[in-house]
Amino acid sequence: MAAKDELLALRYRLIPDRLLGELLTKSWIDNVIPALALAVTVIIMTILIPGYLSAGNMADLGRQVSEMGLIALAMTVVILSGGIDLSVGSMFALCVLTALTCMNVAGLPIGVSLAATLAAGLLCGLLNGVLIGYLRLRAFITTLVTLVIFRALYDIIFPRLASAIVGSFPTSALWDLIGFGDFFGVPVSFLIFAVIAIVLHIGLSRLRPGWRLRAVGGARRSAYNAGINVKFTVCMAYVVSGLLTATAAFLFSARLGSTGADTGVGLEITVLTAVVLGGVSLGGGRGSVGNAIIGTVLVLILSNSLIRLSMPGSVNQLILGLVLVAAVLFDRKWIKNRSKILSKVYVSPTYLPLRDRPDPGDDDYLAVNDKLGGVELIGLGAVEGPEDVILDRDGNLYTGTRHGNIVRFFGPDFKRHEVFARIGGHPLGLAFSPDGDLLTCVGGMGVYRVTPQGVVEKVTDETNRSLLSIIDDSRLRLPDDLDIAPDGRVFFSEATIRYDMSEWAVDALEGRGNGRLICYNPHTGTTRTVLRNLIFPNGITMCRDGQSLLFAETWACRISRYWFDGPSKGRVEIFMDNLPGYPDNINRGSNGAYWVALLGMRTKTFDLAMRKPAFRRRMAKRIASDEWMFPNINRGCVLQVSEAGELMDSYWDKAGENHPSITSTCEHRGWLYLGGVSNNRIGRVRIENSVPDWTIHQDYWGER
Amino acid sequence: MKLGHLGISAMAALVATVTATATLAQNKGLENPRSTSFHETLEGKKVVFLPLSMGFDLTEGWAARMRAQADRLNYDFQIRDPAWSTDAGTRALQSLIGEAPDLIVAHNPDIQSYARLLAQAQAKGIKVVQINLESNTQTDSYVGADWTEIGKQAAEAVVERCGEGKGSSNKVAIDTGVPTAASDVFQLDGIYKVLDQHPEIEVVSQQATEYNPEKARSIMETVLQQHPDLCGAIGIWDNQDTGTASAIEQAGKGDQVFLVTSGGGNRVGCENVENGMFDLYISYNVPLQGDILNAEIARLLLSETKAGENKALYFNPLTQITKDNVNQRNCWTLDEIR
Amino acid sequence: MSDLSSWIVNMLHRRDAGISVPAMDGVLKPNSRLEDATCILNMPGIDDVVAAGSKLVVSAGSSLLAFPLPFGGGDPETISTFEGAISFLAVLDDGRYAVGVTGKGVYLGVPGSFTLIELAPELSACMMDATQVADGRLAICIGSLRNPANEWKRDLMEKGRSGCLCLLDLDTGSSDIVAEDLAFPYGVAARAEGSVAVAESWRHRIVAINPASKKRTVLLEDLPAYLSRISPALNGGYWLTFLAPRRQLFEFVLREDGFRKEMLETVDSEEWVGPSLSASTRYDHPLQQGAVRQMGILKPWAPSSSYGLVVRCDENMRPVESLHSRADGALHGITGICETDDGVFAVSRGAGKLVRFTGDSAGSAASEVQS
Amino acid sequence: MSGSIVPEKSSQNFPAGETIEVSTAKANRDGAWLFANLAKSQEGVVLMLAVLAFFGFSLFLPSFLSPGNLLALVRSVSILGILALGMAIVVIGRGIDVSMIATMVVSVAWAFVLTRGGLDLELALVVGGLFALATGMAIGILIAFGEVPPIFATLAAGSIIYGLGRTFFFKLEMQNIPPGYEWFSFFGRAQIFGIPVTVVTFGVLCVVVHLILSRTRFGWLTYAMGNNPEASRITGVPVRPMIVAHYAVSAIVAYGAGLILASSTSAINARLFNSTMIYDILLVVVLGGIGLSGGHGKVRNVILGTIFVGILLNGMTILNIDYTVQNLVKGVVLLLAIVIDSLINPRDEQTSQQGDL
Repeated sequence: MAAKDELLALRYRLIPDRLLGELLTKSWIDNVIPALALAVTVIIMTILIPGYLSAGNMADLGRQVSEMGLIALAMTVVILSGGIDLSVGSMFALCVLTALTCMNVAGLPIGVSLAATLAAGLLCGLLNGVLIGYLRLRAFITTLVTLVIFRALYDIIFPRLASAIVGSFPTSALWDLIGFGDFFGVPVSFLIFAVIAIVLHIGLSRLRPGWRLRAVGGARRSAYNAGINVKFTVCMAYVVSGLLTATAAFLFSARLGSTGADTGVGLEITVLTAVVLGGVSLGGGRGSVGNAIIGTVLVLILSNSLIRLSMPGSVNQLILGLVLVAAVLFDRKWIKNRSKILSKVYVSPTYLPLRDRPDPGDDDYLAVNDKLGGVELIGLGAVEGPEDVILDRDGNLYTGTRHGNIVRFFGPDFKRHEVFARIGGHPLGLAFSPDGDLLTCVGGMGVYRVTPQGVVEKVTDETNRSLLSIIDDSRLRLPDDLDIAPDGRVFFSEATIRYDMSEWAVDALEGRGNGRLICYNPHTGTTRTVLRNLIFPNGITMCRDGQSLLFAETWACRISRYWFDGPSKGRVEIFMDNLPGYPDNINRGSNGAYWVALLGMRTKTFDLAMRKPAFRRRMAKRIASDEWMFPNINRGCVLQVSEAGELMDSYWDKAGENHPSITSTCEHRGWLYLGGVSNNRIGRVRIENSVPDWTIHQDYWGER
Repeated sequence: MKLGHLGISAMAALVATVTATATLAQNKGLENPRSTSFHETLEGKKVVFLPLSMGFDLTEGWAARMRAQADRLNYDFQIRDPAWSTDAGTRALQSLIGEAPDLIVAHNPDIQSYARLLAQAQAKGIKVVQINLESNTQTDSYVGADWTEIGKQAAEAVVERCGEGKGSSNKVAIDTGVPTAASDVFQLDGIYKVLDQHPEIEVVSQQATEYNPEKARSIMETVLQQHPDLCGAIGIWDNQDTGTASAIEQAGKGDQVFLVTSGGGNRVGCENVENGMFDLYISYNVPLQGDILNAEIARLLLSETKAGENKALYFNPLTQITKDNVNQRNCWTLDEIR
Repeated sequence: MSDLSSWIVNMLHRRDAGISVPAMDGVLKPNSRLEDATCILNMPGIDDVVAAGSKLVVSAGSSLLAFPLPFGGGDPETISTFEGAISFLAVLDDGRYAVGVTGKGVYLGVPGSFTLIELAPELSACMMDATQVADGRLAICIGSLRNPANEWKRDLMEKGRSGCLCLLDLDTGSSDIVAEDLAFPYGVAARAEGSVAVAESWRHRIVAINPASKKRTVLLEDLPAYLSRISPALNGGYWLTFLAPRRQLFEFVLREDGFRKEMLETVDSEEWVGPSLSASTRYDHPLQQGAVRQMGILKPWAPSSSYGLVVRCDENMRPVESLHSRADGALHGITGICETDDGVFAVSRGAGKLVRFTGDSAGSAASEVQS
Repeated sequence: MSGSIVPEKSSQNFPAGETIEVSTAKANRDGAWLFANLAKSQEGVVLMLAVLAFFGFSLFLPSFLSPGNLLALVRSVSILGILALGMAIVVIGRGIDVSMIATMVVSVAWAFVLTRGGLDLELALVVGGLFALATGMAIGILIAFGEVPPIFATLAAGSIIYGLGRTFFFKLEMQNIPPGYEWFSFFGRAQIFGIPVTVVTFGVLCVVVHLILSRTRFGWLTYAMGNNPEASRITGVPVRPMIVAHYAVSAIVAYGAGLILASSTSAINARLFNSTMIYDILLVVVLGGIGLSGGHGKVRNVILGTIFVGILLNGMTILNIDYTVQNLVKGVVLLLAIVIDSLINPRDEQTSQQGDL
């Protein structure tokens, strides 16, 4: 049995199951598959074809990529706008014709020829753009017609110029440079392409026009309602497409210096294949320059290699067709099922052994009593989710609510209350700084400060990103409790980096060290993670030595002590272990004691489940989250603990009616105030054997 | 009995020994060093064929012949099939230059597209033979039809039929293939060289069909409706002109319109002559071309000269096939020449 | 892709992915009628109720109590006490009582004079319910041959299939078993054509068993809760009572053999995941996430481990009406019911209460009760 | 004399004849009302253009209105028309099939190859038909169950089918009718009551498809699917099998067209696949007024489109316009048609569907 558990522990320490789920949450995962496909193809080809990766070969590839890639980019832009451009092929032919006519026939300078070519592309694009953007014709049929028209134009003009074109060579060094030249083996045309691609990428992903384009493509109607000029945006997409095609045509003419009757025939299909293969999805909105390039390279490599392997052209066609089908099929199914898979695999429990729960029966301190049975209720129904409670020097009670406010109850009777500050997120941990500012951890937001005048300002909302984490753990997802060191440093816990406030409970199912301890240094203004892989670190409180703090790890049912200063700086040691319940906030109490709130009690069955990760994973996958087994957090309990970590007393709510869950405590002048994250009330109970006028303020900062 | 046996065997032994000694004494001829070097030099060479596309009689025919020789002299013979796409063709050629085989047999889609690349190839020391469709750059060798000649013959035949006072009219239609292809450029030149001497002949239509019979069909249909009295038609290639022919047949003008076409002399073409779809069929005899091609390949592979040093060309003879002389001899099928 | 993922799921888990429990809908649409029923007796341990002539007899612990009928309220009088827990209570055609006493057997007679028909210990350990069949014999449900009656939860968690139906000849005292391998037959009622309807609790269904031919036919299945007893309704139908609800988690744990076995070995039954008669007040009883108190209230639709449900079926065992006490209620774990001219009386063993309500079809008597 | 022939001939050949005639009659009576009525739809626009062109040509081109020419007119486009019928069914069901040409050439060419290989032509033709059917169904399944957008499924399918054929079925793209089966090519050139077989086939097929679309459950469901796939799926239309059926039908139609084509040109050329013919088919369909968004359109739209294209081509032919220029005109006219359509009933941002191309 023990050996078996050892193995289990080992397996869960070694195999990081959670990564799969975390990968799926990334947006770039979409591009991974095409990229992999590309890599595989290259590898296969390198094996099949000797000297495939030779510089010369790559240079050729570069030249071809630069031409077809530009057209692929053109297609991508249009598809992103929610349309499609079948006329690229004919457009391409026309532009080639223009370029060659200028260079070979008219013998114009290269600059002029370029301008002319671009102009031709612009005109064609503009035609499409106006028709589809402003007259709102259907993209498919319209570009189909323009395809026919442009092609007809080409067929009419080309024969008349053909002999003239093939008859003469232009003599322009620059022209030849574009056609054949290279810098250190990198073809000039490829450099041109690279520049354009980068510019376009920035434009699409970082600049307003790109965003508008995606918006229009993703949800035309919403974009329209959001006030985006849809007509203009769509029109521009086609114009850009025209220009890019023209550029490609110019490079092409420079390379071949000639054109055939079939120039650009069927190009639209090849390019479509490439783009879809790259992962640009039809219907618009999804896709990037990267996708387009990957797809292009893939298609080129495939077709080239197939010719190179002296396959019949028909086989070539066959394979490209199959690839296209596979790609689109995959694209569809992926978009459809990604979220499903994610939801199935994200929750990844791990092995968490707990010692047998101490039975309250045999420990007279722990024995179940009903001291909380007669709790006085404050603000019943007026507050929702008071996770933490705290009192100021004047005896006013503060608490955060799930509506995103900090509410102040006026002492001594706490009948009246007001909204002290509006934060926007659910305030959890609360602590007073020596100068009376109220610091709070806000779920999903970060650490905020509220001045006595109720002015809210951000303290910190990010920390240093750890290298090996797939999840971006630089943002604070669920800061939970905080406390302030004598030197003003703020130490706070982030319960988990894998789940948001709304689903914090799911972390219980995982039982992994997803949480961490973070320190904000006001002097340097920096925020640094000091301890990682803590199992739902929750409550924090400063020890009286001013060099260490106590923090609770909820699902591990233990409280540890961490030295952040002094001789044993950096040391972490267990302060209390194997608690009967799940510790939440820890606060100082009178007589040098500490109060530990247990938000729920351990149950043997759940402890057993914690030793069976596979069981929990299946549970998470197969049954509705409402039905998941859960620690009993309908029953709270408060422990009084000595400086040395011995149990001094316990406060139970026998029936669990009056004050179901307890997540925080605050002793003030002989009273113990209770908060509960899922409660609609604040509790207050007299403490026997306490110092009548003890307050946290004097305990922390001494008398004023 | 036994004795007899002995006798026989003894005699047999004797004969054997005698003959043996006799052969020993005989002259065993001389080893021919050229033959051996011929085989040795050719062995393991690499020849690549870059056609317009595989899958039609011409290219298949040449390929068959070339492969046959390659197998005989066991050198490596490969085909790169761009399937009618000039772009794919140029890409293939570009990668070939990188690959550097010993010899490339190029079949140009037009006289320009490959021109530069072929020059590059030769600069890199790859010998280049162009087959049937040449390009602007003259390379080590060109084997194929003399298109100007074909043009002349065709034109003369048509003039013969539709000239002054003959035929339904003097109207002639010309179906070209790809305007920039050698076949067109030079053939048209040939045609007009003749027609210019016969001003009465009126060319009513000259359109490009891109080797596509369906296109040829619709064009000819159109032309026939525009000029019901059309007298002659010159087609550039039999494959496309089946379309032209069927258009004529459908219009019921089979006898009126005199259709001249040219091709590789494939059986299919001959069938069309037999059933009267083609009136004159100028064949440039693919098997023959194949053989000449082979000779050239062998010559170039053997010769010490650098690629592009001296340029040869050979226009193979043409046969005019009509209903009268159509027969097995001047027609071929793939299976025969394999 | 979906096929792929489902294939993976299948590879990872031997059994099918989805676990579902029939929804309470249609006739079983939740209401609070049971919760609102008037409580007429508050007595822990109360288990079964029958109408015997002019008496409404209730069994609680080891004693029988009785109200006079027609029901006039007030406190019941204890009419007799047995040495051992009463496991069932039935009234014969001749007016005699048949009282099952755990560990002993069946006591026959009228209050004051009872005679014991001894039963084999394995039989008498887990008698659940009984009724007299056409040939005068007494059909007794033996919930399980492996676990005693108070260990029903263990029997469920062990996927108990050891229950049986035995016919007791009241004159000779000879008993013979007509049906075996039943999954905890909790309730039994005689049917018109001579067979008996048996509530097979762990299989959430009702089967008709013909004592003569031993032929079984399923009358009603896929119930959303674990059945307890069955008793005839006045208008020819039947009243079904339910012990506890089915939950996805319970079904899941029932499939998870490894976890379940270890739980049975190492954990006290009170802390098990599984159905219970009443909402546990213990701090160490496991919870389901949906049952966490939010803002001080437990939502009525929370996945609680206990539930109160009574269903009336027509003579063909088709449900026609239902009464509920939901997660936020207290009247859970219904184990006994009987319909009389002045209302329907139901026993909530979980709450230790006897309540009275009127069914939709109750006649004139019902309206009197309302007044 | 020629004037009297028009209606009679047209009504005989293609049902659309009446439409034209009637509408022209109306036109004479009350042009304004007619315009108001017709201008509501692209169909009306095209119809008017067609009528205009028809009368324009018959007025200014003496040889236009001769019966022979009119026959040639229809004949020249009837293959296109047949293919367009197949396409129409798919398009109405909110699909598109750009693989028709591939199916057509490959299945027919294969049949010929089989025959040259010794099989009876009849048998070979059956095999070819089965192949066509198989491809159609395969495409349908890919679209219906694989949920691949039709345009891509068929695009890819096209090159797959062609690649298959060229690789495994036949080496030569050009496939003559095997010798010894003259009846086959004869059939293509034959005439029934002086009407070419192709035209007759087109006419018959028009009637059949019309009946299917307007009289059968299959037809009604097709319209339902085209109008609103989701709704029809929810209301229990067997959407997936229907889709498969659609593509099967279009494949078979393509095969038939291929046979007629082959028999009339006495050969089939696989390179048709690389031609722009498929675009022409789409043009005919759209020109006739069958929106690519599916759900509406009738056989008469196909006929209209076909005839219109026919009239244009024929007229231009007589005007002695180059083949290439004719393509240009064709394109421009179609463009005009859809532009006018969009001007008459513009699409609104709020009502336009997302992602329909």
